[in-house]
Amino acid sequence: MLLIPCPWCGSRNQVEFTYGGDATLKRPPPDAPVEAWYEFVYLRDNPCGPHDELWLHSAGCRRWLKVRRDTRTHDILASARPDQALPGGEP
Amino acid sequence: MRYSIFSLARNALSRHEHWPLAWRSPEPKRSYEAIVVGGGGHGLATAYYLAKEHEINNVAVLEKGWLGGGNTGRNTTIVRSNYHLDPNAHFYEFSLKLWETLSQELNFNVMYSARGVLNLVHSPADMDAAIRRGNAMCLNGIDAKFLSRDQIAAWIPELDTSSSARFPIVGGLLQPRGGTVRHDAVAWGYARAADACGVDIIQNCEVTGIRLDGGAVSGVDTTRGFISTRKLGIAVAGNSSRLAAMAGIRLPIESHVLQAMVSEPIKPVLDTVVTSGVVHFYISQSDKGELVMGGDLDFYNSYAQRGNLPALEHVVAACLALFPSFGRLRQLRSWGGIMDMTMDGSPIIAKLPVDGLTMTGGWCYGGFKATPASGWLHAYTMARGEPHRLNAAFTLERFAEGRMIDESGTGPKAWAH
Amino acid sequence: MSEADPTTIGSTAPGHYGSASTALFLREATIATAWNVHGDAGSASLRAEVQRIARLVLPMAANTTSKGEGVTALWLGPQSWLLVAADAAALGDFAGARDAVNAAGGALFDVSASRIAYAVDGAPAAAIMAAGCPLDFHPRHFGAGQCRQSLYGRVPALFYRHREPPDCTMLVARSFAHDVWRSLCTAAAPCGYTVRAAAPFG
Amino acid sequence: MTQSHRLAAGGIVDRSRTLDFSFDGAAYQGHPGDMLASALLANGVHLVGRSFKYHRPRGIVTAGADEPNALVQLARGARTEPNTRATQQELYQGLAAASQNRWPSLRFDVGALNDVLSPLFPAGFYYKTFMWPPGPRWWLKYEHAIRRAAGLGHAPRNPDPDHYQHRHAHCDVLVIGGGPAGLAAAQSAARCGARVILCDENAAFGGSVRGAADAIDGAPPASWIAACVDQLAANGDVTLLPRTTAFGYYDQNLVGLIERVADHLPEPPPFTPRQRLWHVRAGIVVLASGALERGIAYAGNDLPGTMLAGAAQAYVSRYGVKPGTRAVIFANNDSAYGAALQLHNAGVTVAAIADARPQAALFGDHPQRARADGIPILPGSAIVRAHGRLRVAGVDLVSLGGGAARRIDCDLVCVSGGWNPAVHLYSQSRGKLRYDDALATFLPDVAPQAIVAAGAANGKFDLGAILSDGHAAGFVAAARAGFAAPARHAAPAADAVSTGPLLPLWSVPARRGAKCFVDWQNDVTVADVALAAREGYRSVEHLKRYTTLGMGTDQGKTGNIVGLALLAAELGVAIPRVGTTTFRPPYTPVTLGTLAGHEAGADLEPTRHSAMHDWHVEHGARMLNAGLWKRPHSYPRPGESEDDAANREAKNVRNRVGLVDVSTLGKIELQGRDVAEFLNRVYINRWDTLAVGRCRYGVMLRDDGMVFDDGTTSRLSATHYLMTTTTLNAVNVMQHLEYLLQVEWPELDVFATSVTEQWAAAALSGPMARKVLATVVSIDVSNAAFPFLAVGDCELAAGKARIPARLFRMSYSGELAYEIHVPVTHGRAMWEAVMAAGEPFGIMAYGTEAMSTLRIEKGHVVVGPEADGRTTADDLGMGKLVSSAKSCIGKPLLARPALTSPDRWQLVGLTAIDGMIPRGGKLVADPGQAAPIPMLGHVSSWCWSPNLDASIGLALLERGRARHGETLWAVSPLADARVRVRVGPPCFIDPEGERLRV
Ligand SMILES: Cc1cc2nc3c(=O)[nH]c(=O)nc-3n(C[C@H](O)[C@H](O)[C@H](O)COP(=O)(O)OP(=O)(O)OC[C@H]3O[C@@H](n4cnc5c(N)ncnc54)[C@H](O)[C@@H]3O)c2cc1C
Ligand SMILES: NC(=O)c1ccc[n+]([C@@H]2O[C@H](COP(=O)([O-])OP(=O)(O)OC[C@H]3O[C@@H](n4cnc5c(N)ncnc54)[C@H](O)[C@@H]3O)[C@@H](O)[C@H]2O)c1
Ligand SMILES: Cc1cc2nc3c(=O)[nH]c(=O)nc-3n(C[C@H](O)[C@H](O)[C@H](O)COP(=O)(O)O)c2cc1C
Ligand SMILES: [Zn+2]
Repeated sequence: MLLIPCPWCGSRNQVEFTYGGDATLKRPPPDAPVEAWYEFVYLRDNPCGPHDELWLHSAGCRRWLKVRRDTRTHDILASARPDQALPGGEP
Repeated sequence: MRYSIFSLARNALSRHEHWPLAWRSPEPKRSYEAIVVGGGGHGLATAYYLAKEHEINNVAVLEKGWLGGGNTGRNTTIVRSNYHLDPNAHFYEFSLKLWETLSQELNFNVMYSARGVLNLVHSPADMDAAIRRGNAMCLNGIDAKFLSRDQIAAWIPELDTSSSARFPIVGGLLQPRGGTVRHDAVAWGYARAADACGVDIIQNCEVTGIRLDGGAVSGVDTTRGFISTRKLGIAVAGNSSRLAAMAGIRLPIESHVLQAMVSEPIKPVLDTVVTSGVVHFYISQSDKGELVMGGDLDFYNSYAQRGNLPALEHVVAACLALFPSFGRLRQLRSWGGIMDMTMDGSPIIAKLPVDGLTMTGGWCYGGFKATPASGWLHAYTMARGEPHRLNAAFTLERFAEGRMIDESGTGPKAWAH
Repeated sequence: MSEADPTTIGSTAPGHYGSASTALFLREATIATAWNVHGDAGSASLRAEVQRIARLVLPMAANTTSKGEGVTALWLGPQSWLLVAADAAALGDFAGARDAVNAAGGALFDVSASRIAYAVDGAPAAAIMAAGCPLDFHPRHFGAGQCRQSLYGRVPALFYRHREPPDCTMLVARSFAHDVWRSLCTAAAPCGYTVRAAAPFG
Repeated sequence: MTQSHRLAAGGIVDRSRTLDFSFDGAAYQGHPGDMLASALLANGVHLVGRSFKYHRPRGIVTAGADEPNALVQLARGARTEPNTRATQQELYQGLAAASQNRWPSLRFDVGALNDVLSPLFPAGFYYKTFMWPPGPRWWLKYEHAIRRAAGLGHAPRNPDPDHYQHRHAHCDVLVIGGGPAGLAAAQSAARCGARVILCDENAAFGGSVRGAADAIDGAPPASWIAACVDQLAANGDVTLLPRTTAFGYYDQNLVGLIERVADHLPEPPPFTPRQRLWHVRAGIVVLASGALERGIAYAGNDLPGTMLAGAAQAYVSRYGVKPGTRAVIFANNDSAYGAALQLHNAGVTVAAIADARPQAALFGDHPQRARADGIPILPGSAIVRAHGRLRVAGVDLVSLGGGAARRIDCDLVCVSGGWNPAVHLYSQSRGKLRYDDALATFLPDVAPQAIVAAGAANGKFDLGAILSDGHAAGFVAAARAGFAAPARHAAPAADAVSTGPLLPLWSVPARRGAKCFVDWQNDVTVADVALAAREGYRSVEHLKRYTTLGMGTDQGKTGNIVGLALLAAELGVAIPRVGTTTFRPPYTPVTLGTLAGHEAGADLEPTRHSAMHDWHVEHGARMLNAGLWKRPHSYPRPGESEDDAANREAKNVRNRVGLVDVSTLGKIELQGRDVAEFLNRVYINRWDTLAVGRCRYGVMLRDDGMVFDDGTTSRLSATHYLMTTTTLNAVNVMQHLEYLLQVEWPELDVFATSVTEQWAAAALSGPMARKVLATVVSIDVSNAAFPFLAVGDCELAAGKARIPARLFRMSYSGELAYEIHVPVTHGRAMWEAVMAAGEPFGIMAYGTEAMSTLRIEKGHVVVGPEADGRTTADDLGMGKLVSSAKSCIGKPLLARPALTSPDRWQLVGLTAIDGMIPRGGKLVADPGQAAPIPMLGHVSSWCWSPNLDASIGLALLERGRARHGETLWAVSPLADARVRVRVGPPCFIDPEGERLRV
């Protein structure tokens, strides 16, 4: 059972959180070409290894956070506020 | 040697010392006309139908581990074709038809057990949707029946059909021809049959790179060296994204862990497959006597083939909500598999935007039942360089074009399908 | 009788339930007013405005609380606090306060009726909490004056310790109250518990 | 009946009390402290079951979790339970057990025919046959017979009467296993001040030294154990959990424990859960789970009376039971000599110790002592075959150097093939194992999670070494959890014992056709392993699946390593090359009840009640699920059907007035300078034009352009808005908004909070609505003062009380209507006040069914049936709402070709021409064709309209808007129904909306 370090509340049990998927996606501007939107909405790197992802601390502080987690092992490598970079930058 | 009761009896006399290898373990050749990556059911079936239907026998299946060790060897074995949307209905029905004769086709008993798949319905809204789907099945020529709560109660007395249940059962949609198939037998049966057609099945051979030459496939790098080919088919389930990335392609797929479990073996208590979309649960009893059950994903990207307790506990809670008498049975083993979850919940069986490259994947929870049809259509697409009518809709381009095949209507949230 | 009798375990009427021992006490802690403040913790004008309205300093550290006259402020998140008063007079008129907080760049939501609070006290309190909640209730980790949000069973819950452990108060959304109370009681039944009459929060 | 094999003294059983129990109907006695297995052995009972496949007679093999054979059905009425390990089931007064997988009786089992026919049933035989005649129907028949022969015990048929609990726990150090290593580890970790949890699957701590004769710190182990346990129990930061098995090791050191709270009793005491599941989040884990003994495969090694040597020793020392009278020991290591000595001292004749090792290896202390005690030792020899039918009667011994077999009579065979550390949880933690040649087993190597192994689990088999290993592990663990060691404490000490080396031996060659068992439970033999290898099932995972080796309830605790060693030999590779199969949870099987815990039956999910819930129930409402909520479907009167009730209610709304509980709608308040801009971005329509005191309907899309949710948003003040969402999407919309505000557009000055729980809400609709309302609210509700889409605060009179309320003039029914919101605590008072005020006007409460009828009559779409996740706003006839003046979520991808195609399915209304529109109907042009019949669309919602006296529906239809006026068929093959329907616009009543604006 994952133990997720909320940047605000501290480490908490996975059951307090809701998964939000890939955190590296950049929302295109509204007038971006439809291809850019297609990529944003549908395509994923889906890495086997460190994955930067969003979680909502839904039963806690109700903040979204970024978590870097290894998808091979479920080891949690770092977490950060959404506006902060995870240590070491993008994977 | 053909398998039959006679060969079994003959071999019994010689203490089973003369059974041949079910498949060879050849060294990889330097080049093949076609290569299939992934020695699961889909890859092996692809290779078999390439040889059988399209006379392409110079084929290798490359498997990074042991054949059948992926999702083929770890799923809950349910087969059915009870879909609402036309492309899915036609595709899965084609698959079910292939299952019906597969043991004879492969001369390997895959134990297709047409014991029925019953989807429980728990509310009036649920009932509307189930009947709509059942009607679509009938109009598509697929068997379907609607059972009332009383009929279900009489048939499966262990089910809690009372109105005090948290999600009371109000009826159920039954596909009588649905059922189960012995998972391992599918991998082994296809492997043996493909091997007999001359296909080289190469285990412990991981594909680590795809080489392109002028926008077309020229071969693969593997842990056992470079192997050249001009036709490369990917059938690696949860690893689809990794293989596609080797050819520079991003997919609308995320890999997620799905757990399943078995109880200790008991004498027969459940003669059909029971599923419930509302409590996210499905169960059947294997021929050995274990109750085989599963439910929802763990809901985070994973390649780990292992999950965590919350998802499992919820599966069990759902089980006991439906079957209150199972509380004293015990879980014997639980495990996980890596699902290739697409953004609309339907598969991709198609040419990829690199010449000579195709894939069959994006199976989400449900690719085991697709195995024969997926292999058949993937082989067709590889051999002919174009899709068959039955997989024409399962393209990669459908997302860009807005032609999603979204059975649950969940939208582009891979893990929610 | 081996089964918890469903008609008594889960009753809200004062009295003793479950096994014979009397080490655990449950009651409702009544709330008159609860306002949810949102805003930038760094904003001096927001803090000042809240101080004016609630006569307390908002707790800035995660999982902590602060107290004023008849009002308790609980940290809910980096931009969110809950002001709780047992007496309606402790906090004044909502619309005026909201406008003032809005003017200071924050937000104020009236959630007075949203949550019900249950106070749990007695030696087994931590074990009863641990039956449903994944938090660590050890006094080293969750002391007096601290609060945390988590779950009880599957229901979101806010836990608060007014005093030294074992005391603990749990706030849950009202629509779940019936269910949560019943599961608290079921968890408490093996050790026996006494339901006391409702008393004000604090 | 006397306990024929009970020793006069020794062990941890309480001879002062006897317990009555029965097995297969025969009455026996045992003592407190006994396991069912020890009590059976005390009565001379070895034959306890039949094997899975060949139905061979089987006895008790082990004394613990590794038991493959002694599985019984506990018969306790609804508390019956299959496959219980007799070796771990504590005896209680009145326990009734029965053997399994036999018919008609254990001694005479017809299924044993399988054993005779076994040449036809090698591993995987079923893959090779049962394929004729072709067609699925035949396999179903074969399968029917196969299934009845398979399986072990019987599932209970009645609901489980017990309840189960979960418990979360946190500790610095979790010690798994309370043997000498675990106790020493717990003690040293606790001394450092760490919070410690110590669990052991047994009722008493002490592990394998319970009842043993060795000395710890110069005293009998029992007194050391007692002192240790007392000391730990006195420490407030130590939790001792006996009868508790660590079954699963998950991520970030979450370990699942199962505590058998009441399984040692006939039934749980009042209020007490039967079992409890602990979720322990441990700083670090000390795995002191000991070691499990393994067998050696030889012909007939499964005859009852055959045991692992350590088990025989345990029955003597722990339970004071003599498992036989004349024993032969077969071993390849020193540990079995301990068993031999113990048996000898207990008065069992040890006829011989057949030791596979040469004389030169037998220099250890125990072999020397055995020799001194006059026990015959046969170095370099092995059992080749056991004789007997339902119990071993003798064995044939051979010298491994060659020569003739020699028969020795015996009623007990004790085997030791060596020991395997119980590394299951280490491996589950993702720890790597390494193969140790000297011990011929896999040992813990390195682990990425915080876990250390100690004692026998760490490959230490000498008591002194085990104690110091445990002691040190406790300090190491505490230190890694951040607790400094106090002044050094000495480890508990035991006398050093010298031991000779082990000689790996997995099987003894047998005559062709003789069965040498590797996996007792699943009847996997040495020949099966060879067959798998021969046929190409050469990965250890293929071996497992082809032969079912290790797939039984014991998960191969005794046999797996033998199987993989034999496979290695077949393939001519080293054992580590073959490797182990994957260790998975649970360590021993866990009841489903415990995994579910409190979330059983009606508590599967929590239930949400609105403030008016009790009123609805009191007034005869039939309650239905809506997400987690319960909502009234309708309020049938005595003698009235639900449908009739709903029709009556719907008609009453159109003709008079009705009240419906809409508290479950999601409500989100938004405050801040940028709310209008934010709404512009999340809704398809415009919001910067909404005035204070007004509300507006809005539609949200997902990023892919499909309709996500709809509802109204009101402007309460310049900076304060209230959004409503559908009941089912309330949580999703809130998360979506929070995501956008926190991740995508943090620059927007908007704060959002859910107030669903704050407000109870009711919709009052019908031509009389204003009249009713006017009598209870404090403000002027005339059309002029409070026009359509107005919002305002007011007070509502409920008896003498004045309730603060918020009023909205909006309509879902299409009638003149208001929504009244009051704080939840006043919900019921408000409801009752409005019902009372409405009485003179003929008010009726109405439920969701009438609400649905009313909205279908009006052609309002619902998320689910119409907005089914595949429809765009345009499909639903709301294309015009999509503002061209701005962008919004989902708009960019609407430009994709398939979303603008004229062939899309569009919302239409249907009216039945003859008959009733069938539920879930599909729309076809010609129902008479042969399948597959092309489907043009489907009925999304349908009802009998009591106001139109017609069967109507909404539908999604290909090119629907171009088909108004056409006639199609709505068909339901499931119901054998087909009806002609006329296609038209979706709104059936008052399309201009005059009634709601009056
Ligand atoms: C718990 C669970 C329950 C399920 N239940 C059902 C069910 O009831 N019904 C149903 O229809 N479906 C079910 N499924 C889904 C189904 O199992 C899969 O969709 C299906 O088995 C996929 O088959 P496959 O051959 O594509 O993949 P796999 O069997 O996974 O085969 C892919 C193979 O590719 C290999 N591979 C990967 N990468 C490489 C590489 N780089 N080089 C070489 N080889 C590689 C893998 O080792 C693997 O053996 C379930 C899945 C799981 C996990
Ligand atoms: N002579 C030999 O070769 C040999 C071999 C093995 C063991 N031994 C003896 O065994 C003892 C080893 O001491 P130890 O403390 O390492 O082991 P132990 O066997 O004494 O204690 C381990 C304890 O852990 C329990 N346990 C195992 N898995 C568990 C789980 N998952 N959850 C809960 N409990 C679990 C066991 O029931 C047991 O009580 C010594 O007395 C040693 O002499 C000797
Ligand atoms: C349908 C099915 C039935 C199974 N039955 C058993 C069983 O009876 N006993 C058992 O130990 N494992 C059983 N398993 C689980 C396997 O042992 C194994 O856990 C699973 O195939 C995943 O492989 P892995 O655990 O080696 O990763 C079963 C698996 C499936 C898919
Ligand atoms: Zn948080």
